[in-house]
Amino acid sequence: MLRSLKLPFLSFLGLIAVGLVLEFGFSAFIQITALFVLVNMIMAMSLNLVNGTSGQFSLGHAGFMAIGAYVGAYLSQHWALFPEGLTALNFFVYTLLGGSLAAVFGFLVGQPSLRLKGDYLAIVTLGFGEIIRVALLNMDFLGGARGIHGIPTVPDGFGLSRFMAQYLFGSFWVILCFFFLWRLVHSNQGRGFLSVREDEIAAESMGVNTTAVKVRAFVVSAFFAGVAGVLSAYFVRYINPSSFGFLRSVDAVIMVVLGGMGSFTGSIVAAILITIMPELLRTVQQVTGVDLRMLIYALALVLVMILRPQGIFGSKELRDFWRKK
Amino acid sequence: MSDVLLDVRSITMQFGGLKAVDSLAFQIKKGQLVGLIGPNGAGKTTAFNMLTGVYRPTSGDILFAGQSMVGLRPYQISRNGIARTFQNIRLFRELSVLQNVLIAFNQHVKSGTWSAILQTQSFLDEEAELRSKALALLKVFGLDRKADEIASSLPYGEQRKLEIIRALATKPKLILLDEPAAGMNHSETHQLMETIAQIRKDFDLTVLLIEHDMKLVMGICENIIVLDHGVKIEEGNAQHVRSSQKVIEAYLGVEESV
Amino acid sequence: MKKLFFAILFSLPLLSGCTKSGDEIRVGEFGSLTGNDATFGLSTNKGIRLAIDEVNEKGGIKGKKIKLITLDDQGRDTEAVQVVTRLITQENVVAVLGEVASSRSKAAAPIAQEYKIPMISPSSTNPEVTKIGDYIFRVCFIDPFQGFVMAKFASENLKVKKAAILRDVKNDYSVGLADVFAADLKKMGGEIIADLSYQAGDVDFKAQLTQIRSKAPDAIFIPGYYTEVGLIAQQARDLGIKVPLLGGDGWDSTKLSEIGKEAIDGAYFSNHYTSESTDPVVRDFITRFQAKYGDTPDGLAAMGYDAARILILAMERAQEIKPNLIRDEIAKTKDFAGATGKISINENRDAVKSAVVVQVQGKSNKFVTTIHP
Amino acid sequence: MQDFVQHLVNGLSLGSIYALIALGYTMVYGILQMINFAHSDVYMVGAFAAYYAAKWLGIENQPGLMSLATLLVVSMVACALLGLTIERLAYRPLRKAPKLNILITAIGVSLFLQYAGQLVFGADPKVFPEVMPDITFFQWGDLSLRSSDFTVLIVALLAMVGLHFLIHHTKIGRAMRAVSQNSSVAAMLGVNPDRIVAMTFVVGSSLAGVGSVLVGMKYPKIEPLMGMMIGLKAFVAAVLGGIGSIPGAVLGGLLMGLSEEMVVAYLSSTYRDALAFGILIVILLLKPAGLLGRYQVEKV
Repeated sequence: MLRSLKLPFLSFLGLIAVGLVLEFGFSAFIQITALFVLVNMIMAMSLNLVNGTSGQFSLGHAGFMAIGAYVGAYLSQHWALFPEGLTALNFFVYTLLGGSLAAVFGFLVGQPSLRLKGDYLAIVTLGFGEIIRVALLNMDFLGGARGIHGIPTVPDGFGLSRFMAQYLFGSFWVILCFFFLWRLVHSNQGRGFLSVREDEIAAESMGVNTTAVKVRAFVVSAFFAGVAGVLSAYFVRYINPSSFGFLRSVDAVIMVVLGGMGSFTGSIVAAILITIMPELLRTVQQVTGVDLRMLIYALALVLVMILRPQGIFGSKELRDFWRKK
Repeated sequence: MSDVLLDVRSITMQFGGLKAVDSLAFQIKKGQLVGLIGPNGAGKTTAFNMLTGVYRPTSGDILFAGQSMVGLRPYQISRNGIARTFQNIRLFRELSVLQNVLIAFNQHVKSGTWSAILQTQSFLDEEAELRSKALALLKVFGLDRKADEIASSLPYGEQRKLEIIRALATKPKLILLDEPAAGMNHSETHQLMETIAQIRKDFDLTVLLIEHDMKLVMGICENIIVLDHGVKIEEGNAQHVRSSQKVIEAYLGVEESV
Repeated sequence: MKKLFFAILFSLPLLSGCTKSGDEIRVGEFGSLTGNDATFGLSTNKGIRLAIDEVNEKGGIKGKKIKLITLDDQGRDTEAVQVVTRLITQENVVAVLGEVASSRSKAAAPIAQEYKIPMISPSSTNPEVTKIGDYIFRVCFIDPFQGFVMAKFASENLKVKKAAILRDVKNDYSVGLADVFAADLKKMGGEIIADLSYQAGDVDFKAQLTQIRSKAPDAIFIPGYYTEVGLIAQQARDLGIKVPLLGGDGWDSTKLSEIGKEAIDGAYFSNHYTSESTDPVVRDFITRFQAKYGDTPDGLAAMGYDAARILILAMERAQEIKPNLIRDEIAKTKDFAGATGKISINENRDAVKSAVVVQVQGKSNKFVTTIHP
Repeated sequence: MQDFVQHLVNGLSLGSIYALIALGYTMVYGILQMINFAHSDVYMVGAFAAYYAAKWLGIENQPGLMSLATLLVVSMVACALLGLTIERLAYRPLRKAPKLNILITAIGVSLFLQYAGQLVFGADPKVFPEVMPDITFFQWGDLSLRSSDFTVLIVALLAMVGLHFLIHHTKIGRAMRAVSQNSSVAAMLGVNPDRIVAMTFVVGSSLAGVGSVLVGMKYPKIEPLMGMMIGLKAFVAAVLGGIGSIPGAVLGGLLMGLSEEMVVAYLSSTYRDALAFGILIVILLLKPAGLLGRYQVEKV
């Protein structure tokens, strides 16, 4: 039990070290970018479980994110489980609940995956994302188009700056997400996901309940997408339905594809790249005068698909490169 | 009749106006090696698909160890103890040889999700045990040295073998082999047939074998069922089938048309 | 491998951060230069650039040129947060101009407030925006005022009893304005007999309009942007709807009549000024804008211009170019004669200015009446 | 009653636009089994091509058949060329790749066109030239029927018949069907699959060109992102009718238009956009092949 926490704990320490460097060596802009990197890491890893490991296809992940974000935002303004002094704990509860509601929707969206494959499923999930967005636009108690602003954020304290508090909170969930998914995928459950991706009919005849496996993939994935949503609500501190549009889902897909379908470390690296690349490209913009970032982004997507369709890592993980060397 | 393992009661499969299999009935006793033969398009694979739950028979019933299998999903049937291979190999192509076998073990795994997430001792022990079991099984077929290779990189004959190993790994009572010798030359086929006879003994199995070349099965099958146009035209031992006029006609008819 | 990425991540922004220098005044602008709202962001940007270029041509402020750093937020909230943080902590700007959309202003304002950098929004009309803190200003109307103006105009000048609303549900500006209009008209004894919605980007509104037609209202209030209103007007006319169409300052663009053609003629909307205006400031602005860009400014460009002008004047008045001093001077703005009318900043840091109601007549808008706050 | 008929006309008129664009999706899907996500952006480029052509030729204010024909040709040629280019550069290298890679590429191409459009054409909306005078030819009380409501419908039906003829009764159509069934076998029979696929894109994209001019006439506001929503809905319409089925696309389009109209008329305008996707999900769950399509079961 304790031993099983060793690696996560060490990784957490590693992230804390990075956080300290950011805290003392870098501007708030780099810091907020780092926070978004954390959110996108969770987003990419969670989508990877569906699109990469299980071979399903979701183009509506922003919808799960939206659900998480709205739950997290709404609860933090209206409800507290723990009294003053322990407010930080409340945020863990909100995040869990946000993820859970997203997981419920993941269960619902998982149902079509039982009957549909490939691009049909992609379109259905896209439709789901749009439905969520339109529904949120029409919900007055959630602010409609006005969104929710002034969302509280993870409280600082114990000598931590606000950035550090947010960063630690985010890192906690990143570690949780990574190790949860990693261990899930490297267990018999994970082999179930893989078998569904490779050949559903063969998987069924080997005794794999493909229905359950697919729904489970969607539920787990939606949970973490919801968590990513909650985190983004606490980091941006303002949400509205348009924040979770189609492009947000595409972002996540791009991260998974770029990192390599099925590679979790690949997703992480891609999340870092995709989050900071647009910021780096701003420097280009200052030279050219026009904003070419999205153009480059779109072009990169097509080129990756043509030149290296398996993504940076393919289905390999970072440690596989290690071993070879 | 307690030694009847599989009791197929008049199953029919209708696709639109076409009856692919028509009122097929037969029994397989425990421990038997049975051949299902017939010319191409006779309905052999359709029959397999009904037995394994891929198709639901339009009518009729399938009893396995006394229980009805009709309406169960393929994975449930697999868990009841029927395993199969596929005519057009269906391995998990991008996974390693070892993983292919491990997936087949899945239905017998005891550890739950949470023990995997928490990496409990029992989970780690079970994983290690599964791994050594899988390697042992691969060793029987001499594939243990290729355990970490990607399944699709194996030569054709070994892919066929791996499919059989994978089916065995589900610990079946009955194994259905769909043209296991397809694409093999004569000596390979011969070797394979011997292996099949061998595993039947070693794993205490009942085997149902599809083959469209009847000469192959004659040597090893105790009972042979002949299908033509979805209908059972003959059943019996090799001697009996070989001399049956109907069987000769069915095969000759096909050869003429080819 | 990871380390390499981090190395790249950190080195580039640092490089750009090094360019900071003492002989220029750095002013930041954030807006949607690409994405769904790009057309509004680009208009605003033109107005702002005009104002900055003008002052630089005259030698800048206190001998220093203004360097405008414009960053694109793609119309996304998260980007807005990132971009404003970048402007403030990386580019070291002394003030921020932006955004058009209230949503993104609301996302970004807390950051400006936290770092005590004054931020002026040219056209975010949602009341909440400036409530975020004492460093947040705006130069446009707020929804309650503009909604009141049109309700008053409808009820008093047009004698409207029964009105229909067609709102853009995707746009908080439109939703806010519609809510206020509905509430105020009811207070004035009117009635809302239909309240329907569309989403920005739609092209077909006949379903809603047919529905509205069946209720036979005296007027239809459409508080959206010109991009859709032109089409709405045309389709309303196709359906034989002849009652007046009413709108807000989002209508202000020459594109309105180009798209709507004669169908939009006779419609009324509230605005900051009219292009008919004889006010030399306004005339001057329009001439210079046309000279620079070759097209007629729309309302957003004019407000971008005014926001930048108010900031420039505040910097000129300030003892030193320091964010807190600039803030104080912006707050003192009184009777500034801008392209969008006479602006004073009140204690809520909102612009107090009178609204005009104009009537669309071909390419020009005819002045109808002025309504004071 | 008048209102109901009016809603009916509105719905058909809107639906015919969906139908016209859906034909392009279904055409490419039928032959290649790929969702050409960029189709709606090709349509956008077609509209701008016509816009600039009209400006350049000075016929923006000369409504008439001549102008209409000119702009249709310009737009069709522009779209066909663009479609060809996209196929050649982006899709052909992926002919053998997994479906999802192709879908992702298509999304990439779509984003590329949208953002390139914003840079090249500018983000502000442009006013489409008046090509044909729009007349009210029937008036009964409140009910008014306009020519533009029916032009698109008629063109969509003509295109449907034309495509059906092309695919089922011409040599090239036979080759297309052969490629769609099995491209390697088709190649052995002397059909050049690359050429056929290119042809498919030419035809599909020209349809987008026709659509763009007709829609431009009806809704004279064009902008770089104009294809996004209408494209998605047209795609849903194609799926609804049974993707790959030519009459299905038209049926699906009309049904989509009608149901959107009726939702606004008799339920609520706020959920109009959710409706399209709601229908999609329900249809796919109940009848994955769509109304007129055939669903292929994987062979074991």
